[in-house]
Amino acid sequence: MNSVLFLIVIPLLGAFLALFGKKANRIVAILITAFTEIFSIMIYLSDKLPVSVAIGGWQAPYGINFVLTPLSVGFIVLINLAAIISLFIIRGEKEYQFYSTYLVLLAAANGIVLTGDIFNFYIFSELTTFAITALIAYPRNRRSTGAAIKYLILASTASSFLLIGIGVVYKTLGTLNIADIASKIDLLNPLTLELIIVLILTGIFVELELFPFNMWVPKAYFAGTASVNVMLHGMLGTAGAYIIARILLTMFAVNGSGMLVNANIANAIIVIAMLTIFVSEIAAFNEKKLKKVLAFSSMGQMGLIIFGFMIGNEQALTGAFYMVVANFLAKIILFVLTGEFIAMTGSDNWEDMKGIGRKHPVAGVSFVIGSLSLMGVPFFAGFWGKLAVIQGAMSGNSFMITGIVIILITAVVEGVYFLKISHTFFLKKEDEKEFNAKARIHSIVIAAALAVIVLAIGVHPGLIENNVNRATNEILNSTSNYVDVVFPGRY
Amino acid sequence: MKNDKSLLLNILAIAFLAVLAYFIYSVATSNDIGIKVTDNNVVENRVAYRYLNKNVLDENSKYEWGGKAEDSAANVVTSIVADYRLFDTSLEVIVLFITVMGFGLVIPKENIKIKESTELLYHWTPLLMTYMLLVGGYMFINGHISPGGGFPAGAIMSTAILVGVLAGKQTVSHTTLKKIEAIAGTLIFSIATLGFFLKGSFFINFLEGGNVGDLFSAGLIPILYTLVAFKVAAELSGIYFEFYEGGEEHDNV
Amino acid sequence: MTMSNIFLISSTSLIFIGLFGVLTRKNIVKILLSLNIIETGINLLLVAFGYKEGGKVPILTSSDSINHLGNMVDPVPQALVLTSIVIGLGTTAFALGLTIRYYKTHGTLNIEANDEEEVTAHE
Amino acid sequence: MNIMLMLLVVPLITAFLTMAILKHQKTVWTIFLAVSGYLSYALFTMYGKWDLSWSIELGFKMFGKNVVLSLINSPLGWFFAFFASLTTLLIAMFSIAYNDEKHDSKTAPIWLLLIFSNIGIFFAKDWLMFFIMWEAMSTTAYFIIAHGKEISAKAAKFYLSISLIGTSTLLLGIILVSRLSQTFDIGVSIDSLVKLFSTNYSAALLYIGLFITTFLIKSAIFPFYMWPSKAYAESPDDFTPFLSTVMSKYGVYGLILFILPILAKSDLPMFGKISQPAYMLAVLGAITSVLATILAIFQTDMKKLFAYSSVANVGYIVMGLATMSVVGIQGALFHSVNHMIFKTAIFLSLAAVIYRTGERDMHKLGGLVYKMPLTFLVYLLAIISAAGIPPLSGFTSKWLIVQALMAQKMLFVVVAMIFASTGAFMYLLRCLASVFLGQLPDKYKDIKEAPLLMAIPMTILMLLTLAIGVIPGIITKPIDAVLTGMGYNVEPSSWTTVHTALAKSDLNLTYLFYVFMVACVISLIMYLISGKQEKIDQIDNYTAGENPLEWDTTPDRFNFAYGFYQPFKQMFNPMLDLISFERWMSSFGRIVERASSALSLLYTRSEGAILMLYIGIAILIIGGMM
Repeated sequence: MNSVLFLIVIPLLGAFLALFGKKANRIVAILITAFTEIFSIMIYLSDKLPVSVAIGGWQAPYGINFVLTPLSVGFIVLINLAAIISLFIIRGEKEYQFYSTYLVLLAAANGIVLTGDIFNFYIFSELTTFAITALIAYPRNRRSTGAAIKYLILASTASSFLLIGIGVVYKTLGTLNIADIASKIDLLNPLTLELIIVLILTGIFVELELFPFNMWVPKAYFAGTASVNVMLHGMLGTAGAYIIARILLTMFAVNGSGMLVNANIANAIIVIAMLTIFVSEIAAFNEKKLKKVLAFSSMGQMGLIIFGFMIGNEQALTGAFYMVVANFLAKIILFVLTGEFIAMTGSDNWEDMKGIGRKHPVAGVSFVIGSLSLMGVPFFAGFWGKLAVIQGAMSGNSFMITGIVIILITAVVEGVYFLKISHTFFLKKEDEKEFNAKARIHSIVIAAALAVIVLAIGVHPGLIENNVNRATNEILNSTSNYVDVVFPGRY
Repeated sequence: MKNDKSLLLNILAIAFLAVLAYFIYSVATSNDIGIKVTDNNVVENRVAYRYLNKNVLDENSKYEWGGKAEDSAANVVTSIVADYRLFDTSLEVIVLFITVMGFGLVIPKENIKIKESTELLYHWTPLLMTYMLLVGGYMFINGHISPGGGFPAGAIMSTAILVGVLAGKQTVSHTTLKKIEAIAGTLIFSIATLGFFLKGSFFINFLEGGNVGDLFSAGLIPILYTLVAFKVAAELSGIYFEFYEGGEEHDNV
Repeated sequence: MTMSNIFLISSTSLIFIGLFGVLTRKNIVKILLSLNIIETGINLLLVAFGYKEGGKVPILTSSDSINHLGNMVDPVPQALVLTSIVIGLGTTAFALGLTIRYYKTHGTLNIEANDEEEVTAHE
Repeated sequence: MNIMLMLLVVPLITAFLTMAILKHQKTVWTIFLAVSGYLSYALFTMYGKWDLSWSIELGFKMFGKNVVLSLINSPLGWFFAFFASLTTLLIAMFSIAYNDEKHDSKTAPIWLLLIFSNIGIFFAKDWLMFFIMWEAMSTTAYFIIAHGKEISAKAAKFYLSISLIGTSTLLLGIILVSRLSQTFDIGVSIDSLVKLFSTNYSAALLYIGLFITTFLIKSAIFPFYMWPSKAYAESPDDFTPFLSTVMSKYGVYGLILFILPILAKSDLPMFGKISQPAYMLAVLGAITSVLATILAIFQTDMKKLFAYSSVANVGYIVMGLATMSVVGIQGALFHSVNHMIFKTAIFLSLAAVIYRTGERDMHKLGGLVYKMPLTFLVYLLAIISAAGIPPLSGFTSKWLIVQALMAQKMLFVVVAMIFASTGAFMYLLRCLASVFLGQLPDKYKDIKEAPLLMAIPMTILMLLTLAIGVIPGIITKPIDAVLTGMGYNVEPSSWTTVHTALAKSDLNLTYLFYVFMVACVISLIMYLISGKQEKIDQIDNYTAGENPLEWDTTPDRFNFAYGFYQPFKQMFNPMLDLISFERWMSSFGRIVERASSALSLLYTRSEGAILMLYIGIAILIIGGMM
């Protein structure tokens, strides 16, 4: 399984070669991404999982290792899928910097999921930060420059906390390996442990788009082009969901049971998740810029996912993983279509997008399907996640019950704005002018295909049941499924 | 910058720092059981101890000065950076690569004329440059024995080129730098991949190690450091060229 | 007060100063300077974490040094700092490049400048 | 293939099929007619086969076992489903004619989805199926009400927000109840809630309160009585009857399915002869019907008027249910069907008027009896039924409900019911007088009678209401099955006589029919021997020859229909303002909007990004140290 490093090395080699590619860059990027996607699917389907890969021949915890479990490879498959979609919807990005940066982002997103070393994780997360900053800044206008520098400052400040946290971990436990830390976490002094958790969480919450760490999100989504939006959501966001599962629920888990080791912090995170859901859905309600609406909704979904993860029982975890998949698919549909719609109307404002659904009914219906899935309406993938998370939260403490009420209240707000927007596409166009640009068939096909998947999972949740159950099981028994994989025979 | 000093923000900042400070204080003075952050280091419990003893592969192995070891770099920091955790280091290269590329992407392209340098500077620069390049070269070649290594070496070499730029000497062209950068980067990762085909593992030090303390020891480390040094030098020099190279704004502004 | 504590306190102070500056300054360049101060503080902190009273440099200079490996300071934080320095350099370079662009597009270095005044759909 | 499954699959597949051929509007609506015909036929054959069921196991675990979705053919569900599909069939025929180039709403595929969820709701055996279909119904209805029009979208937004509140409470209720019983089965959950009532009264009350809220919202019972006036008025004209007659019954169905058995079986504190929660429900029904009647009287838009009328009628039904007696439930079920029939007739005749004139404001119409006599006749018989005058169907059911209320000695509720019934005359007559009687405006000189395809369903409905009025057994016999299914002991009802709650008040409707026919003949003779009328211009009559345009106003203002019940309006206005739920809703909406703008601004400016980061860290630190 050492060949898994190709997932990192090939994109990076591509990034160097892109300096010289002129017109071929896009094709090369697509080929590389197709390779990583197929390769990761092959790993996922092979029966060699779970396995720990020592890089450079040095065994963990002394060398850096990659841990391939059903969970991590499953996320890799999703991330690469988003990556390949983002390449297909590129519109007019020609310069080599774009492709080079994209390939670095691809490698970093893969690495952030696969790595089993916390410092290596820090480097990968810094790499994603820089890559995302460069991609946001790519249009180089007022909007994107402002968004990029503000994101960079915020992310750097936060990641310095992460670095301090890593330093403290090394100082106290003398190791940097995630599995090693997980198995030694009980030895720590409670307050020192809290210090470590606070420092590391600060570092990762910024990328997780959680309130109040997420001031950059709407700006970044608004400034980025459609393909960058898909990357931000599909690659960074999905990797973020994995990070919670790995860092919070494996590294800081009590006896590998998927419960955060410090119950007070767990409650604080639930409060933060609730705040995120509430703030983002309320903020999206009156927002006129479609991309910002989707950005707010992304934050809200992330809050919901983290809420599910923090509850910690099997039901809620299953729900959270369903939510990850559903949010991943549905939001990509919306971002792909939003890019097309903005290009067609030349306006960011959804109120100007009347008549698109009448002109392109397939696109309009796909958008409706995506938004219904995000709302958690039955027959769409999001429903099962939401149902299971709420069901799981019922058996929790009072924080979690409050969380349910907040989820249900915001569901109303979310439903109103999403359906309001969806319906706008089906209104009659006021002026008889033609649209500025034509919708591209392949974008609509991608959106429609994803919509069909969303529908299929919604009607028959058993389609991904096995995968989700594997993931849930891995989190719930992380000692045998993660630590034992890295250090066979330690327990 | 009218409102550069906002009282409210200052108060909030101090309040936050006070919370943080109190938190750190209570962490430091906590009396609960368990390992505390303020405890003294016990090096034997750490991964570092195995690095120092160079017995990661075989716990009972011992090595001697001038003898063979699993990693024969005399500088233990180097052996960590460029061997045990080589993967991190190669990613560092990518960090530099992407930030410099991002810099080149966002920097406005304007024609900035450099002031004519004085005669003295113009003529003495080559001497200075040669000296600096020599120091840089020494550093990356000896990175595994003494303090130094690819990154500082690259920085010194790029300073040499900067001096050249300031003196008005066009030593290398921007395209050449780009090529060096790409070739060095490709080579680093090709060597990493070569390890997979030779020994079945990426980023493996597959060359015969040599003896601890020798110049020709530590296997791939000097080679990798050389590549890193060239890449860093090319990238950092690229930054200076981005400033002074005029040209068209990119077409999709 | 031991050397170790002096290192820890001074590095924490540096970090605090940086954190204060990042929040209270409006000028992007000043914010970046504050970030660099944090950066330096962290590097010092990491090295201090590996510090040992009377420790030696972790470089094997002679056959004698192999017998005193236990006296050496922890080399891992130093390796980490090496990486952290490079990342800090990258951040600074990239952010300064963005700042130059920011000045061109916004006409100011104030971080509070509105990003959306010239609303142009670029897609 | 299982017939229960077919009921779901046929509308679903045709929905997707019709989406593909949406351009051929007539074909689409013909398919729609065929599907509703098939459903009606299939449901008809299912009568009596109470062991039909269908279930599917999904690969999704809850409570430790895989989730099962199941359908079952129960008498109660059948009763609602059958009459709903019959109504749909008639509306579908009307729709073929109605949806021409000018009135093209393009909603047929979504409507088919709505019918799909409709069947699912009525036959659901477990809560999950019920919820899935319920939410599908809510969202699909939004798209039909909005149907691509800006003004409708605003009304639909109002509907949507209140309806989503309903689904949220339903979801919460379902999760709580199924956690209690560790399964989603509805029957089991009734038992476990009955048990909970004996152990923890307030918790049980909260649980059923959540369900009741949902059902009240969907049936537009006080305090949620406001949304129909907006949603009904702006939805497509041929959809309004479905919305008003079928969709307002979901809540009623839910109450009968879940709330009544619990209230009947639990040991609850009593208030008079019935339990407190049931009395509360009755009072809500009473308030609804009184308020809605008052509001209906003041509407100038005829669709809004009948929207409130629908609300009032559902109020009667809830009152009947709340008596918890056999006669009351019988009356409620009977009135549900009656309401479906006469309200469909009314809305269809109004749709025919709108189809021909394009006008919804009553004071701009008038005298249409001369141009559209059949439509007038349908409307006339329908409102007679609605007003509860024998021998038409509405009388019987109202009679049953009043009897049941009297028998339970619910005095306040009876008074409210009679007040509302009387008030109903006022608004029914207002519309009759303004739209069909009076003088025909000049611009409508050339309009024609409704087309044949519209006339057929309208005539059928007219005959149905007459037939049910004379032979109530058509409805009471299935109701017997329903009541038996619910565990009540009932004697088989006869075809023409209804048994009521009070002694010696049994009613043979054949005699009543004869009496009514005699009265009709007499009034016909009186009409024939009365003198001829003289026609003068309407405006001259009201303004004494002045030209209203000279005073900057329009002639409409002086139509007698404009301020029809002005004095009453002044009387009730202060009260109506006070309890206007709509105002609360919109002020709440404004608050949300303001909060939204503020938050959005925070994110746009974002100079506080670092500050927020620090606040977040502080939350983590303080939260951890607590």
